[in-house]
Formats: sequence, structure tokens, C-alpha cells
Amino acid sequence: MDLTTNHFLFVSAALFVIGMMGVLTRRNILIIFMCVEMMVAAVGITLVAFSHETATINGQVFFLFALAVAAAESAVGLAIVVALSRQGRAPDVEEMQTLKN
Amino acid sequence: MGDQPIWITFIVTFAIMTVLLLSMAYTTWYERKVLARFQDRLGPTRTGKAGLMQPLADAVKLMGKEDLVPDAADRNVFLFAPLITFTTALLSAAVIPWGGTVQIFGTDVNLYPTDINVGALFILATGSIGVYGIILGGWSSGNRYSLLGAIRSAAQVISYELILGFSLVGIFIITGTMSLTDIMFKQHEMLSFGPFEISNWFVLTQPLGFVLFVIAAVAETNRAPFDLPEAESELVAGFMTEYSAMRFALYFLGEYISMIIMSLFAATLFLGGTSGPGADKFWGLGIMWLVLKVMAFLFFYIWLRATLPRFRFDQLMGLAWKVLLPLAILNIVVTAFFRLIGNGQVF
Amino acid sequence: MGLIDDRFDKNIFTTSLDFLFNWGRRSSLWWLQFGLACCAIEMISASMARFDLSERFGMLFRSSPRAADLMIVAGTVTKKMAPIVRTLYDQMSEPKWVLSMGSCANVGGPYDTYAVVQGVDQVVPVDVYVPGCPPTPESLYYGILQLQNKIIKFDTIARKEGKGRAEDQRVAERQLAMAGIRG
Amino acid sequence: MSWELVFFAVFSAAMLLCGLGVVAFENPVHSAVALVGSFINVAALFVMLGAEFLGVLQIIVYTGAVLVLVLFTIMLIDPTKLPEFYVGAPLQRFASVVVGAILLAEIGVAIITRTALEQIGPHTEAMVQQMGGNVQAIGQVMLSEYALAFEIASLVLTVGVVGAVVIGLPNRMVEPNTVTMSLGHTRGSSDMLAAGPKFESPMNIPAERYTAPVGERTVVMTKDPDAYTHPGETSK
Repeated sequence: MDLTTNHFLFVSAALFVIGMMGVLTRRNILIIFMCVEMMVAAVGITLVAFSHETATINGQVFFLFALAVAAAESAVGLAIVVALSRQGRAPDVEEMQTLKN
Repeated sequence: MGDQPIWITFIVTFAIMTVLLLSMAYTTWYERKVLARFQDRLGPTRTGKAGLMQPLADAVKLMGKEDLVPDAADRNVFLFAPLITFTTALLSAAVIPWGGTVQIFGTDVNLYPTDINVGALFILATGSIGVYGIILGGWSSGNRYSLLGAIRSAAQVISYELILGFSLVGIFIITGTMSLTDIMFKQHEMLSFGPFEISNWFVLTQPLGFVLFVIAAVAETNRAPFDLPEAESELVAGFMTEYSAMRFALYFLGEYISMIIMSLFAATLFLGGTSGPGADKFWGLGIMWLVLKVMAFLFFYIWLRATLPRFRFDQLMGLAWKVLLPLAILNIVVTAFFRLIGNGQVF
Repeated sequence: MGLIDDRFDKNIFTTSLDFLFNWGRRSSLWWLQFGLACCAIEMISASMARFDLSERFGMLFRSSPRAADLMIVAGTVTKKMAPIVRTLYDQMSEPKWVLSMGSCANVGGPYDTYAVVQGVDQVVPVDVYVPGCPPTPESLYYGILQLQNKIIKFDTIARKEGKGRAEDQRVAERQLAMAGIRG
Repeated sequence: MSWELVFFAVFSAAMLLCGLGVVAFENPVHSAVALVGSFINVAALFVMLGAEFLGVLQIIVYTGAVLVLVLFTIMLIDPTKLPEFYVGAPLQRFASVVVGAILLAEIGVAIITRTALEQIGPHTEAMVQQMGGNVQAIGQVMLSEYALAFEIASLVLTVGVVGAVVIGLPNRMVEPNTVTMSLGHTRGSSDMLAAGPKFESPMNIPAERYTAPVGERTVVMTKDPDAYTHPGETSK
């Protein structure tokens, strides 16, 4: 049995589903954020696996851009959490129902 | 870069590990003696000749001490955290070359554990994992001083890792590679100015990058004057306040080994690594030059500690973001411009 | 103390290991300074360049009690400070030693008042007393050399009697002495 | 069975276990640590796929910067609010597992029934080696074919940084020229005052809030300044 692209695709699908389960069940915004990052990484495995299979480097470049966007997203998201905590609110998504402070 | 049987790689790796672990212990002795001389003292004198047995005594004592876990600690994380710092610090030695491929007893031996084409980034990556040891150790101790040390360390390491990475970009532009072995051998070439010949060390072509690298390396290893995470006068011992016995020793040694790794890294990138008189003829001389350069760097570290007072935290951050970062970007732009001139793409 | 204490009978192996551990402990006494009054000035001057207490004997100043082996209590211990001395002593990891420096820390010194602890040994077990008001750095050195001799003679591994016995002995001696003083 | 497969199995098992840990741990710090483990194994998978640059970048950017920021944020937040102790209601958990299983099955069927792509691209392993390695290949494609996207990514990052700074700035518009003073030690800190009188100070003395105009500023105090006396003063 050899290592094929399908192995990587299965693993990436499993990681994606685990991340999705986290987003669905947890309420803490930080953990939801981390689960989203995990889903991005799962998609990255898929991209790189296909890039390996088709011998084009484009998949890797796509993931590079995904990385940049994820970094920007994390900066803004964490700033929101800090701003919330400054108002004395818990990082709980069910309590954050309005955008207005 | 010849292929070699895996057992030779094992032997080389084992030798490098042994040398690193021993030199790590004796760096503490070196620091204590040199620091004592700076301050008109003698340093350890009574444990063995000139205190040479001092690291062994410290090790034996720390092994025999009680391993305390505070009540308020997050037990598993607390016990696990020092290992991260120590192992990641050792891990980054994997890509640092101690020479090229040489003949020992008629066998080709590569004097480096591995040569990957992202070697320089690999060291940055292990460094960025190593900071988790500090953050988690500080957080899990359940102590305010430790937590403050951890927060400071997180902010400091993120900021200065940026500078560290940016200061290397100039070299990447010049050499067109990130493999440390390639970068080192590029510096073995000689530049001739009429009758004079000097080695093409990148400290000559990248002086600004070198200065930035050294500042960032000192900050990255949490050494004075950037030792805010363990500032003794403010935070007791910072993130390692609650650690005792061997776990404390792991932090302590992790700090020293990352000092050595940073020195090796700087010597390889900017000072020509094993380059020096006679290094091309016999590989042992090359290793000797590398060791001398590393010792000079360690001396510089200790000199800084003996001379400079600690930065205030806002000064530290201001230095990173307002002074060093623009300078690093300027360095990149200027280097890229000269590279374009060299390629004949401008003028 | 460590994991291996009180577990083995005496034999050549344990005694040489004993020597190794005791040598290590003797040669690397990291100290937690507890300067409380004027004796602290002498302690500090002992640690400065001329006398170099902080490095000469392999000693190293640690600000965290967790990593320290030796607590030097220098100066008058008031009753308000006593619980803090005890807390810091409890926070140190075994094996640990206490050196009481100066008359005030030894016996209360001139302050026979309601506010001063009459000897820090009422709070923590003291290994070496350094007399003087305040003791000179040389005296402190002599006390530390005595402590090192005490440590190297210590039976670490094959100590079958255990720590409790030594503590009982100390308390008994203390009570005897107190009875003698009170008459 | 090849060695590659063994390594793949180890890395992916570790990755998935750490991923489950992220979802299952109650304490966000433990989740973050598990995520670090997961991402390191993702990087290992990248290296197995011949993308060393992305592997190292994954570690530098994600574990070195993003997750350190997450931990930093966790430490900045009041620790009493931290542990969630809520990992979904039973029904919610059950539903998420069902949905996840269905999704996984769908993707699995799609993967099994797909036709493998042919090697159409120019970047075969030999070609990449000839270009000087993975880094050089990525650099050439990214800065020629995707130059516009590259510039836009830098713009996105800049906007992200500026946005983060703007959001993170303290809201100065709420109470202009306000100084918070604490008279007497037992009255609680200014944090408690800011939340209004419903909080109690550590000594269980209700922290009352008085504001008084002093010149152009408004001074917030814990106690009526007229009623306050210093031990050495006489009462007004």
C-alpha cells in the first residue's frame, strides 16, 4: 500500500470536520476562532496535496494567501475580544448579540 | 552535498549533541568568570581548579532538589512547559553546518546533521515554538509575577522575531538561497582588492543587517539588556519564579543553549561560519574558527550584560517597532537595489 | 528531600553517591537574601566585588525562593515580619538551610521588646548562627564555611532515621534551652 | 507498507488527536496548546508533500504569531471569566457529531469516486529541484502570475493591522477628561468603579461613586471628598 493523495485528502477532511464540530458546539469565541483556524489548515492540506498531485505550485501559493488572510483576521478578531473584555463582558458568543456596545 | 549512510549521520548528530550539551554547561562557567572579571571579582574559585567543576556541582545539586508544583498551578502544563524550551532550543542545532563534506578515515562525512533548503527559516520556526515554554510556564504557575513575565515575553518575542527575520532578508537577496550550508560556502569565496584578499563575509556587505540581527538575537534569547521576562528587580524571576530543581535547570540551560545557537547562527550567516585561514586545507581548523567566533559572540553577550541597564518595556517595544523595523526595511530596499544593479537591470 | 533519600542501607555505593550529592550541595549554595536591617548592609557588602560572596564559593543570588538553597536572615525579625520569613522558608524547595546573621536574628539582640522575635529560630530551623552586631563580611564567610562543612558531613541517602527525628531533636534542644533561660 | 506511510500515519494521528483536544478541552489555554500540536503535525504533512516552505511558514505564522497572540489575549482577559465549562448541550453535541459524520461520509465518497488528476503542471519534483528548490519555485509563481494577488494580500494585512489598532484603542469618547481617583485603600480599584456601583470591593464595602467637577476635568472618586478625612487632618 502506497501513500497516495487520497490519504491526505481523508485526513484533511477529518480535520475539517473536527474543526466544524468545534465551531458548532463551543461558545467561547476564542475556541471558535481556533477551530476556524484549524479548518483553514485542513483546507491548506487539501490545496497542497492537489498541488503535489498535479505538479503545479499554484496550490501552495493559494495557501500562502490564505495564511496572510488568516493572520489579518486573527489580528482583528483578537482586538475585538480584547475590546469586549475591556467592557467587562465574557468572551461568550451567546451573550454577544448586538454589535453595539 | 553527497549522500551518506544513515549511521554516519547518527554519529555526527550524536557528536554535535554531546558538544552542545557540554558547552552549554560550561557556558555558565564562562559567563560567571567573565562577568566576575568585568566587575573586578574572581567568580567561582573553590570548586575544582578555577571553579571548573562548578557546572557539575550545580547539576548534581539541582538533580537532588525537590521538584515543587505549586497548589495554584495547572499541573500538567506546568510540568510540560520547561521541556518545550529545552528541546526546541536543541532542535535548531539540526541545520547548522560545522563544515562541508570531508574525508574521515576514507569515508565521506557531512559535517552537518541535515541540509534543508529553508534552513534559516527552520531556526526561526523552532525559536517561535520555544517561546511557548516561557508563555505556558508563566501562565501555568498560577503566580502573578510569572504571568507578567509570560505576557512580556510573548510581546517581546513576537516583535523581535520579526526583526530577526527581516534582518536576514538582505542575505537571502544576495545569495538567492535559504540553506545555511550554501550561505556559509558563499562566504568562503575571496574578494580581491588589488594585492589584498579578504573573505566575502556578509558582515562586510550587510553591516546594518548584522547590527539588527545582533540586537534582535539578544532580545530573542531574553538576555540583558532585554531580559524583561525575568527581570529580577521587578518580577522576582519572571516566568520561572515557581520552578525548582531540574525544571528550573531546563529553563536555565534552554536559555544558554539558545544563546549558543544564536551565536552559531550569527557566525554562520554573517561571519563566514568555518571560513578562516587554513580552513580549506583541514576541516578541523574550520571547526576551530567557528568555535572561536561563537566564543567571541558569547563574550559579547556577557559584555552587554555587564554594561547595559535593562530597558523599560515601552522603550523595548518602541525600539522594535519604531527604530529597528524601519531600518530593517531600509536595509532590504537598499540591498535589493544593489542586487538589481549587479544584475544589470537598472542603469 | 529528593526522591532517593531515606530509601537505602549504607554501603559503598550509597556513601560515595552521598559524597557526590553533598559535594554538589555544598559547592552550589544558591542563596535567598533576606536582609531586614543593618546586617543586610554587611551582607550586601559581602556580596560585592571585594568579598564576592555571590559567586566565589559557587554561590549565586536567586530572587525566587523556589530555586534557592540557603536563606540568609540578616537583621531584626519583627513579629510582623516573622510570618513572611516562614512563608519564604516554606516556599524553598528541599534541601534547604538557614543562616542567621547578626545578634538580632540570633537572639533578638538589644531589642527585648514586645515587637521583636527573640531569635529567628523560633520561626525557622537555623543551621548556622553568625554572631556580631553587625557581623563583618569575614564573619559571614566563616559561617558559610561552617555550613559547608556541616553539609558535607551530612548523611543524605542512607539517612534511615529520617527527617522527623532530626526535627524532634531540634525542638527538644530548643525547649531545654528556653527552660534554662526562663529559669 | 512503506516508511512514508508509517510517518504519515503517526503525523496524521497526532494531528487529529490534538484537533479533538482543541474541541474537547474546557480550558482555552489547553485548547491552544493542543492546536499548537496539531499545527506542527500539519507542517509535517506539508513537508511530506514536498512543500517545505509552507511547512516552516505554517509554524512561524500560525504557531509563532497567531497562537501566541491568542494566548496573549487569553492572559489579558480576566481569568475568572476564562474557563467555559460548557462543551455544548447534549443535543447540540449529538447533532454536531451526526452532521460531522454525514459531511465526512460525503467527502469520503467524493474522494473515493474521484478520478485522479494527471500531472499537468510544470513543477515536477525534478523541475523544482532545477529551479533551486521549493522556495524559489513558489517565489517565481507568486511574484509573476499572482503579483496582483500578492499586492492585495499586503493591502489586506495593512487594513487588518490598522483595524486591530483602531478597535483596540481605549474608547476615549465616553468620558472625556475623566480622572479616576481612589481615596483610601479599602475602597476598591478603579476597575471596579468603572463598572458602576454594583460591584463590591474586596473588603465588602460598597464602592460608591462620586463625580465632581474640578476645573475642566471630572474627577471620579470612591467617597464623597467632603466626607473624607485623612488621619492627620481635622474634618471639614
